[in-house]
Amino acid sequence: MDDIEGKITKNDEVAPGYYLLRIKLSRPMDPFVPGQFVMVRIPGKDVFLRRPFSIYDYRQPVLTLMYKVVGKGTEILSKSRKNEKVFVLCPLGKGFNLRRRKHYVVLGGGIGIAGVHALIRRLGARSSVFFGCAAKEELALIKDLGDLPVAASTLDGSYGFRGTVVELLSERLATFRKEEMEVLACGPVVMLKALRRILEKDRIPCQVLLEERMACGLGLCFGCVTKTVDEAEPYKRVCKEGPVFDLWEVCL
Amino acid sequence: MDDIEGKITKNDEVAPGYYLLRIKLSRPMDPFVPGQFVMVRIPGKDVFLRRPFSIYDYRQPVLTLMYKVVGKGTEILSKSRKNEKVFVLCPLGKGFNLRRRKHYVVLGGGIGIAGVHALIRRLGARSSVFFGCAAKEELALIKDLGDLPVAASTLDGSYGFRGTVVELLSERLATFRKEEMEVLACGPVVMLKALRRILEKDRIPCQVLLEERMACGLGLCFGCVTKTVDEAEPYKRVCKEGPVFDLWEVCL
Amino acid sequence: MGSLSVKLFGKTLRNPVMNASGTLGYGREIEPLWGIETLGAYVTKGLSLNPHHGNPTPRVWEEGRGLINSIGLQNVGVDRFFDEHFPLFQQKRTPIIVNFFGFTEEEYIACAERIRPDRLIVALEMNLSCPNVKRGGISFGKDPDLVHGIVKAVKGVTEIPVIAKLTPEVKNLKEIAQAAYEAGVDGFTLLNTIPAMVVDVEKRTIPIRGGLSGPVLKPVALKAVCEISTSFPVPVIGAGGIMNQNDALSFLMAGAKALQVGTATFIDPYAIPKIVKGLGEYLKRCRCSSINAIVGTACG
Amino acid sequence: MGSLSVKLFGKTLRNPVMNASGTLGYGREIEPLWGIETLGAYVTKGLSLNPHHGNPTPRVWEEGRGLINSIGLQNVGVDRFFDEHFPLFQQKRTPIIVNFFGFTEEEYIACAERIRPDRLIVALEMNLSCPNVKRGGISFGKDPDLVHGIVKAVKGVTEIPVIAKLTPEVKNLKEIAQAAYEAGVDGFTLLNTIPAMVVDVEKRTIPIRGGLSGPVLKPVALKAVCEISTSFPVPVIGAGGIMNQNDALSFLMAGAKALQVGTATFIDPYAIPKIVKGLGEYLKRCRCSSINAIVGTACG
Ligand SMILES: Cc1cc2nc3c(=O)[nH]c(=O)nc-3n(C[C@H](O)[C@H](O)[C@H](O)COP(=O)(O)OP(=O)(O)OC[C@H]3O[C@@H](n4cnc5c(N)ncnc54)[C@H](O)[C@@H]3O)c2cc1C
Ligand SMILES: Cc1cc2nc3c(=O)[nH]c(=O)nc-3n(C[C@H](O)[C@H](O)[C@H](O)COP(=O)(O)OP(=O)(O)OC[C@H]3O[C@@H](n4cnc5c(N)ncnc54)[C@H](O)[C@@H]3O)c2cc1C
Ligand SMILES: Cc1cc2nc3c(=O)[nH]c(=O)nc-3n(C[C@H](O)[C@H](O)[C@H](O)COP(=O)(O)O)c2cc1C
Ligand SMILES: Cc1cc2nc3c(=O)[nH]c(=O)nc-3n(C[C@H](O)[C@H](O)[C@H](O)COP(=O)(O)O)c2cc1C
Ligand code: FES
Ligand code: FES
Repeated sequence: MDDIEGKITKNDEVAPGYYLLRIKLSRPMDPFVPGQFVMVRIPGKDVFLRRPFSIYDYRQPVLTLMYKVVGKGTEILSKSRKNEKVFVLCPLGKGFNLRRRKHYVVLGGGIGIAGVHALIRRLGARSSVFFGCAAKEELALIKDLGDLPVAASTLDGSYGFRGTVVELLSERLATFRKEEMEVLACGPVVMLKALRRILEKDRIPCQVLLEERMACGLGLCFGCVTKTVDEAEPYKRVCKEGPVFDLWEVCL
Repeated sequence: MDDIEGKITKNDEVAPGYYLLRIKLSRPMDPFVPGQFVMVRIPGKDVFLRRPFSIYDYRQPVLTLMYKVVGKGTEILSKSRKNEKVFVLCPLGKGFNLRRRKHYVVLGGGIGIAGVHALIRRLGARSSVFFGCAAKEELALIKDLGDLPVAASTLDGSYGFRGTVVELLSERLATFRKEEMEVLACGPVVMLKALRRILEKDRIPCQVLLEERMACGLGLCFGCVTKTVDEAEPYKRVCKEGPVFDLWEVCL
Repeated sequence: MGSLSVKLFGKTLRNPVMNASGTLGYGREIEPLWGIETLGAYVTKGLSLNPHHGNPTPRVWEEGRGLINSIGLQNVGVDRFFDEHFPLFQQKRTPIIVNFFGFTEEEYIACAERIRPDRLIVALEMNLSCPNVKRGGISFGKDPDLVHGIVKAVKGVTEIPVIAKLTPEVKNLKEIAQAAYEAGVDGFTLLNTIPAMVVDVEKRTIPIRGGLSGPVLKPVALKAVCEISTSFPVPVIGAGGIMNQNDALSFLMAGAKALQVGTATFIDPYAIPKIVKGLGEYLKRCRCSSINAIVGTACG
Repeated sequence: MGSLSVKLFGKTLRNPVMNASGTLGYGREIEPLWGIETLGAYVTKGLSLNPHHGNPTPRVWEEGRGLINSIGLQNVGVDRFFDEHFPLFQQKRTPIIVNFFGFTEEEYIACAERIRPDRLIVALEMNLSCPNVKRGGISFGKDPDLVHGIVKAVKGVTEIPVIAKLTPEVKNLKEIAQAAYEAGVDGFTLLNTIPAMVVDVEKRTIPIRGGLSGPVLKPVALKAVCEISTSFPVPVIGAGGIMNQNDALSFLMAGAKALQVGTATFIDPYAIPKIVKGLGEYLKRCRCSSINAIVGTACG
């Protein structure tokens, strides 16, 4: 874990409001587990706190992030130019635990795909990938996965299945062997809640990557907690005990 | 008086630590009196308050300022590039009163020359100009006055008279007709105090351009006062009642 | 089209935007840029019974996105204000709020007595909290009993509504407000500046001690406005770091019936007219019939 | 070569730089980046007799160059701290200051009693001013009598030096400090966060109410440090927006014997080691024999 200086080598809009950011790190990052994240100091002085982003890809010396513009920080980041310097605190948190199953079902909802991209790459043939988004313009988010089969859904039906990615999975669920599978998911809270509903009956194992506002990303401030079923200590830090949690242990 | 948007067309270091800044105004500035100043909003967000600078020159649409890097604001200004936008509140304050005399002796000490440059240009042959600085490198500050005779002094004697500009004036004072002259000066407080000492005996009329930290530049905040001999209301606003004051009415 | 007008102490103001005391001179100084009739009401520079010279320089200092001032309440005195400056407001039919202070209870009372009711005078704003001037070390805003006494005394000598302008006393704010309320105060202005200081590390000196204003105050002032506006049934005027339309809306939604813009004017002398315009556009956009409809909507 | 070591309550710290309570977790979390032995002393997260769960999210919010937090004092309780986390400090021989709080006088006392003297424990730091937690609406730091009572009671049950950590009570600060001093307090930490709030103008909601920290606090904290350090003959520890070496020097020159760095660590996790290094370089540059020589030089 380290705070590494980097230089932006690419910051392109890949779909409306979505960007792919490549940062050339001045030092190698420690080995990472998919699901881990970084804290980026946004160039300029208008953004005070760092912002968390999943490790989308890392091939020394290039760290790739994918982000959606949702507020001030990502807005300013989207205007950063090539060669600008950034500081990246990385790798952080606890990634997906991949020692358990033979078959993984991976779900990415919208920009949530950024949280599972490195995971999908690492799992290769061991996984079935589901991606849901609003409309076909956002399919650009999975362009990098071109060589892998991805089942896609769009809310407006402009591509693939019409509906949410969880509805799509729900249709296919019967085709998987429940005893051998585990679901790994990242996406908006509504998606994770819907996922919970369809997995509840069989209590299929599931790990989810959660997001929370963060100040430090290091477990120092206890600002980024999520509520869990642990009665003695319900609030766990997303940045330290997470961002990946067992779906059945969190209260969404 | 207006807050005019402008674009930097030139920002060059003319002597070590001294810059000439040209701003192309998007609208004409009201007619100005030499000694008046402007409040510049420094590009970027690191400088909160505007900074006051004398009008060095104005030929529609180009406003020229000359400044010395002394702190955070001028440091950042010196790094502003061509085509950056600036807002300029102008023209402000009360300039030199030029209806009184036939012969003016104009003194500029160091960057104080910026405060009397437009004045010298306007007076032309009606004035004798004295300029004092530390060393010959700073003679670049009067390069623009190349066509006019300027008596110069340097503290280190590297050019012209060795000593202060007031010492130089003091040597020449006898050659002027005291009844007809008036001194107009801008420079550091020590210079103005020395000037006061040599003019005191004959109480030669003298106007001085004073500097003070400012917040508004408009007379709104009463932050920029200077102490005067007026017992009822000793503190006068440099930005409103000044920046030009009668030397014999202020308490330096 | 939505209306920006607000009713304050029985008088109708054309909009809820005022300047903050001490940040728009005597009013006339801004006239070369925009007319003071743009304001919902003009708040006077702090006035006192007798003129005050104020503090030596430096009186202003930049600290991050904040301003520290140590003006020391320089003013021409209440009589000269009405002789020399009030006519402009009469001519322009611009309502005014008279901010005033004293160094003794007697001075407060005598100053308030001097101000005769006028249809343009909306209220007297008592500056209970001037951290810059330390005469005898007393600050009226410090002690609930002192506040109660002084507000009651002032209320006793004037028919003009009286506003208490409070300092960010943080934990005691409500207690102080309660004391003023029980003494019959008609409204509150929140907040004044926070005491602050700068160290010059090179010279190892303290170039300035004074009151901190500007954006850094905003989250603190919002908290105070929400707290006081939900606790007392009198209008609250919000102040502290209002720089733009969005900040203005924040204060209104936090419960302020009207606003005061101070430091922003130094950064952008057109901040006030821009905010007035921005609020009008906001009403149009959200199809609100009146600015009053959003007051307190976030802090119920 | 100048020495950074300072003596606090009879113990020698290798430098005057500490973390601020609640901003360096339980200490171990920073170890992947730098060793906690870098600190002059580690200040614990606020501890209480029983564990506390804290507040729901959002708990942190950016506001300009400030941070608003509403952690709500989540902690494992004093016993688990000493069982699970203290051994690290013993192993690394790092002095600690135990920050603690309670919701009743009894809880303060019981918590303080639990902490046995140890050569690594420099002091107990009483958090008298937590604006986030409102049990029964009482805040101990509010009232001089309450402060006097609670400090005296805690002093009665422990031999460890006791520090009172105060909130920016602005005008009452000295009065509160006086009460703590008369009750036998051994030092002060200034300041805690300032109550603040955010309005979401789009949603017309208040996403967070909490304590404001970071650079915006600095000029306010400097003022408090200068005021209290010149009024009482006990050490003052400065906190509030210390981001770099220059800020650290400002606090030392304003009269702080030691420093706490909080929010800065979130922006730059190496802020603390950089400040320690920077102070060392400063001593070299100014040829001072000891950091103590600059304490209070601006505010005499
Ligand atoms: C572990 C982790 C990994 C993440 N990975 C990615 C990623 O790979 N790509 C990506 O685009 N985003 C990711 N996010 C979310 C990203 O951090 C936020 O979108 C970003 O911080 C918003 O900053 P802002 O200044 O633009 O928004 P703000 O102006 O701060 O807020 C705008 C909106 O964004 C939401 N928001 C703010 N902060 C967060 C946050 N930390 N998490 C979730 N929502 C937030 C707010 O609720 C608000 O609605 C991740 C978050 C976490 C915690
Ligand atoms: C009417 C007027 C006209 C001026 N004309 C010019 C000019 O033509 N060219 C020029 O270079 N400078 C001029 N100045 C001075 C200029 O405003 C300051 O040098 C500038 O504001 C410093 O800003 P800073 O952020 O770099 O310095 P800061 O970091 O704010 O301060 C650094 C140093 O500059 C001094 N200083 C700060 N503000 C002022 C101020 N307003 N006046 C004087 N000293 C100050 C401080 O005492 C300090 O020592 C003028 C000032 C006034 C009032
Ligand atoms: C230069 C200056 C002078 C001020 N003078 C007064 C005053 O005379 N009386 C008063 O009650 N408040 C005075 N204030 C406080 C402001 O009225 C206002 O409460 C404070 O600045 C917060 O608002 P702002 O952040 O918008 O500036 C003054 C503030 C400044 C910056
Ligand atoms: C996330 C966070 C948690 C905090 N927790 C505590 C705490 O438990 N006890 C306490 O006394 N102060 C607490 N504080 C206040 C800090 O110790 C410090 O006084 C304040 O943040 C000012 O310093 P800074 O500006 O350097 O952050 C906390 C501050 C933050 C930002
Ligand atoms: S962001 Fe600070 S503990 Fe997680
Ligand atoms: S700078 Fe505000 S009155 Fe002169």
